[in-house]
Amino acid sequence: MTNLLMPSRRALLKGAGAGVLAGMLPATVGAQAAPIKVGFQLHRTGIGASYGRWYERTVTAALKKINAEGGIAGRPVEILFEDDATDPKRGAEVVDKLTQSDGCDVVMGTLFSHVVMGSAPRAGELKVPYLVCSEGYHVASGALNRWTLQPGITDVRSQISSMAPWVAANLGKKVTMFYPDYAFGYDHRDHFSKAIAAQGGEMVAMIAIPPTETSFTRYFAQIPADTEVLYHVMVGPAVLTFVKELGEFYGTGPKPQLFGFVDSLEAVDTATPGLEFLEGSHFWEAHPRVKPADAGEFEAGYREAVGVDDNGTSVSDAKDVATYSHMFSTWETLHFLKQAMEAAGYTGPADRQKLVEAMEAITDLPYGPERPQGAKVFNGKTHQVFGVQHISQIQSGKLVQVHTTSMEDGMYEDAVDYTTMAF
Amino acid sequence: MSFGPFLLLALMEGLVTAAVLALAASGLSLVFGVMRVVNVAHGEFYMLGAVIAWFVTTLVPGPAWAGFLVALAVAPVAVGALAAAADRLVLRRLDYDPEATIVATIGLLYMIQQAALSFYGPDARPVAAPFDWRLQLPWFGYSGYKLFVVLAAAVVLLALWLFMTRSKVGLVMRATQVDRDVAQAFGIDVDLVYMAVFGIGAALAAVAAVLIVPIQQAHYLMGHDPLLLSFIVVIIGGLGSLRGTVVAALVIGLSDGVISMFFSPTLAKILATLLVALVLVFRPQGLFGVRDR
Amino acid sequence: MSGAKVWALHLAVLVALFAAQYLLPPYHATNLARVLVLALFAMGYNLAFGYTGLLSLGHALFFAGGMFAAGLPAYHFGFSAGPALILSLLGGGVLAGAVGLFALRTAGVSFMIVTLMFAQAGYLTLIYFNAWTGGDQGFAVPASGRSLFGFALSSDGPRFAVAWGLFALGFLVCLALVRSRFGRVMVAMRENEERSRLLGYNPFVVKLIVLVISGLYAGLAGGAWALLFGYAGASFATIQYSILPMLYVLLGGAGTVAGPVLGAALMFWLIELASGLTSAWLFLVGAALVVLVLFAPKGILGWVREKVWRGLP
Amino acid sequence: MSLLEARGLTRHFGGLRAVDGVDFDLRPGEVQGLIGPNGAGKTTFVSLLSGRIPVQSGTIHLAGEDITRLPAQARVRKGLAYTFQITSIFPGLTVFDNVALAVQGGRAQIGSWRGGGAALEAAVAAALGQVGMADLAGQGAGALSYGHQRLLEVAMGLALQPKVLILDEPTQGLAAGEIAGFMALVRGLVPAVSVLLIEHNMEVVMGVADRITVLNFGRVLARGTPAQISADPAVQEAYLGA
Repeated sequence: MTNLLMPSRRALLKGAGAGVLAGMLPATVGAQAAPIKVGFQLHRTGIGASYGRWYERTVTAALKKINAEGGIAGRPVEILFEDDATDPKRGAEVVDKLTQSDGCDVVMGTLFSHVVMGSAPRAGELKVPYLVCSEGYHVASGALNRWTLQPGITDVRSQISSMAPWVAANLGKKVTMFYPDYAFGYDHRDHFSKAIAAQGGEMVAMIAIPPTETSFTRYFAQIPADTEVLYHVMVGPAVLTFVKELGEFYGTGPKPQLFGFVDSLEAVDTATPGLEFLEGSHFWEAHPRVKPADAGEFEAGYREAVGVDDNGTSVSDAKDVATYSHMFSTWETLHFLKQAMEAAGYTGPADRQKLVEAMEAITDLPYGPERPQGAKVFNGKTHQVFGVQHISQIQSGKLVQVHTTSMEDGMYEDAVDYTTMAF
Repeated sequence: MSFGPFLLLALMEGLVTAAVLALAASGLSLVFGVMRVVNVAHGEFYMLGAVIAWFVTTLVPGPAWAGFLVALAVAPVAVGALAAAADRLVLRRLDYDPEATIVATIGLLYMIQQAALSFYGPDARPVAAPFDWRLQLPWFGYSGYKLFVVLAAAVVLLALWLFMTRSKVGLVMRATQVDRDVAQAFGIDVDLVYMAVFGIGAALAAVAAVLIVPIQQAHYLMGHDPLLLSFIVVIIGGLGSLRGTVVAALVIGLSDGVISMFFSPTLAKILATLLVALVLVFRPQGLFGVRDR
Repeated sequence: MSGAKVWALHLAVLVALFAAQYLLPPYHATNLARVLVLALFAMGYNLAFGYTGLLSLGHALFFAGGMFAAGLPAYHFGFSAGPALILSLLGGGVLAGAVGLFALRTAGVSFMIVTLMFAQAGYLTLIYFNAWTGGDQGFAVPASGRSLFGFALSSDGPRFAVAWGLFALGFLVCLALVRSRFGRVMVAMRENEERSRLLGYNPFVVKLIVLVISGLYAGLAGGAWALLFGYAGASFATIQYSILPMLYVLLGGAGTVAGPVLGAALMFWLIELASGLTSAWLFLVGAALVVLVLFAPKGILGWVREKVWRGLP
Repeated sequence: MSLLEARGLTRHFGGLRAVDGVDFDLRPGEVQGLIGPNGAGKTTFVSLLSGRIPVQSGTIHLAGEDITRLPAQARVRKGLAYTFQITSIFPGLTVFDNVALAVQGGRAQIGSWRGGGAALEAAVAAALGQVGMADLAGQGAGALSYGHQRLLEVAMGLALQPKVLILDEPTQGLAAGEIAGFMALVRGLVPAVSVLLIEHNMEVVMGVADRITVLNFGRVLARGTPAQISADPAVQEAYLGA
């Protein structure tokens, strides 16, 4: 809970940056070195605000870590947050403001795909690297430009493709899909249908729910009786209603297997009354919210830095559930930026093109403290990163990881080669 | 699912939608009917009611119904007081000028939304229903609380109707609605009536929210849809006609439910929206309104 | 009020706006281009609402109609900016005419709700045909569509010039229109519709013409937005974009020629200022609106007209 | 021959026969009075003539042309003008603009698209001159005195340059001195314009009308010269009975 009229975070973090400069940095960072400014396009208000809060928290932790380890190429790093109200029009204005008015070297952080789509053209015009944390298939599909990259999170197309084999093998082959009637849903609609068909399965119904819908029961009657798997990817504030109503609808009677994307439950406690219906059902997770027994060696350090406990809730408030499967992308993106800037010998805005070229040259991204979600491969042609995915089952109200995909499950042929485009 | 149960489900859903619409619109019907001002912040009063319900049910120990009852008492009082203060401090000074009121209530909307975001946060949070009961039919299950909402809507609207027609305060309000100047000439303190109407209208929105929030979630942006839908219901019903509001809610709710049986969801929404628009086009005074001049 | 003085004053406003691009830092010059396009939209709204008394909540439909009428052919069929802009003009005008044919059978709050519902249906239609429109995510307009007479609209100079040019055109047409014989009839509709009928005017026809003109403005503004800023999306068809021009007009002064641009600029830089001061910027903007309206309930130029210069058009 | 002719004009509201088969003729160049007790159907009758209310049955002809189904604004353009009983002006506009609206909207459609021009200004000045308000052109109409607003209403009727002018209770609320001037004004209009005058003030009617039609219960009770009407026992009974 923030104070109603607290000073803006941008002001605060500038202050914090100064503190870091004064006290915490190793001697290699000269006090005279001008900081690298990273503009962060933040969903602080609007429909994406739940995610925005955790994005801010995670990237701030990453910033602290990077500065404590000497910054980027010996220069301290500063992040300037600017609210885009989760609106594409304001998004473009924010890219403009961060770049032109605040003098940021790069802009990063956007989640919602319509904001990405609205902002990317402006980033291209300003020729500023724009690193999105959105998981949309808009980057690798070729819809954007040379300046827009997604180096911190695997896109939905890849996530979905890697789920299909497991779903077909373990849950069933006749799938009914509920998806929101907007871009995030379309990625699922288009790519899961193909992926499940490749496994010998089929979609028996695809039901698109219009935005702003608050009640869903009436649509459940459209679920065909021979459905084996109910695939749901709803997002937004009405998600809980969706799941609760599904539970009321099926009740104690026979029901299909449920498979969902955890996007439905990001920032939501899986033990919430009314969600008992989800017990035993499966979810995609990019980064398991509840720390698995076989978690990698860097998992604990990441959780501590961000302030998240082993259940994926805030250490200061056990009711405050993280958007765990998405927020790591801001951490990894900032580290990716550091790696690329150091490789490019980046000194200032004049080197922005060199910076993008350096990013495009990166391929292997091994597991490490800078990549707590796991090892990744970056495709410089499509500007998209690829990593492993997880499937978790709700057991006793908790998400328990039951399967991890291979990187190859999520690969698909390139749809674009940005490196051939002009800057 | 075969047609019969399908239709039954659609009708039940339509009835619940109608109850939600009628509840959300009741306060606006009062405010719009008596004061003839467009209160853009009405949906935010609704949202505040839901958010207060969350705080109250979280704080009050004991069974779910205890917190629910406390919320049902606290939320309308708090929200009503806030609205009355807004009337006194802002709207009265604008002399309820229709255009200035729109700008002022847009300002209020921003302020309330930001306050909710700052103090309550951006997450959607569930409020437990006062009781946990599920109706299991042979074909599908249904929430017992949803059916309770239909009943509650009937009770609230009946109470409002009795209040407006049988009580002295209600009479004074109706007199003011018919003719402000004449009411003033008869010694009615019109300023006080307006403040009371604005406060009661907001309190009704809060009551509606407390009743509805267990089947939805409390979220700081949740006021947007109820505002639009309430306006539509109130206008279709005919300004200031409580009976019209109820009928309009039923018409919109049931047609929404039944249309959603036959088309894909988004297409169904498009058709339902156009249908409602055309009702107004061919009956501009609403279902139960009197044509102005 | 002498006509020459009025024209001189409004031309001076245009010159000042043009000069501002050289005086402002680049970031704010771009913002001014945004404000000018939004002001074009708001001027159209003002013709319907401020002058003729048509309180519409459906103008987002006309704006988005223009945006997609320009954007879709540019995206799918490689249209360049010139034809696309003409299509946006048509898109806004045709939609406004179609909506008007139905909605103008109603008046007052019913008109408000009917236009709102048509716009809502339009928004859902954009979502429904997402295979073409991209739905809420929309699409980036390709460079080929952002070229006008060989100039790339993605660069600052041509973008500002086009934004200013379209605004200036709309501004002067608006001034000429409201001072014309038809402008007098528009105000007559707002002031007393029944009387104007008994003076030989057909209110339905007059209001339909005004709504179409208003739709032309909104459509052109929507098309200009898509081409100048490179993006078209369904979020521009939401109710928010019907309320914005109303807010601009009410803040600047309903029924004044320069009110919309003043209101749009004020609102834009108010948000800009507030979001720089606090993360709770929305609260500050809300409070500022309340204070502004208490100080000038008829908008800023409405206040000027009341207290300073009665003849302000 | 008659300039304005109604045959079997009928309008019922539910069970109320507001106008019930009225035949009516207005001759060129005459001032005809229309009187009757309250509720006799006078206002409904002229509303049918002017087109404000649709006709249920019967016909209306203006200068031989059937205008029964024409909307009000089209009748105005054909030369049938109506001034309101309750003052109905454009309070937010100047006196000049009020009259200019009539000038450019009426039968002659005077004025350029730019909304000004010498012809328009001359026509406005002429209409205002006729009612003696030439010096008030620049004033806001909403700020005028009640009497001036009534006269403005008449000026707007005149500015339409009608063939037939229907004046609905024009002297209501006027001071005695103003009434005398008004009577002179009406007499001065003929024979260029034919006038149908609905009036409560008997002195005015008797003073200016060439002929008088009396309505009662939606039907024509009597018709004749002022002298004939004042001597008619049926009329006396209707007024006394009412």
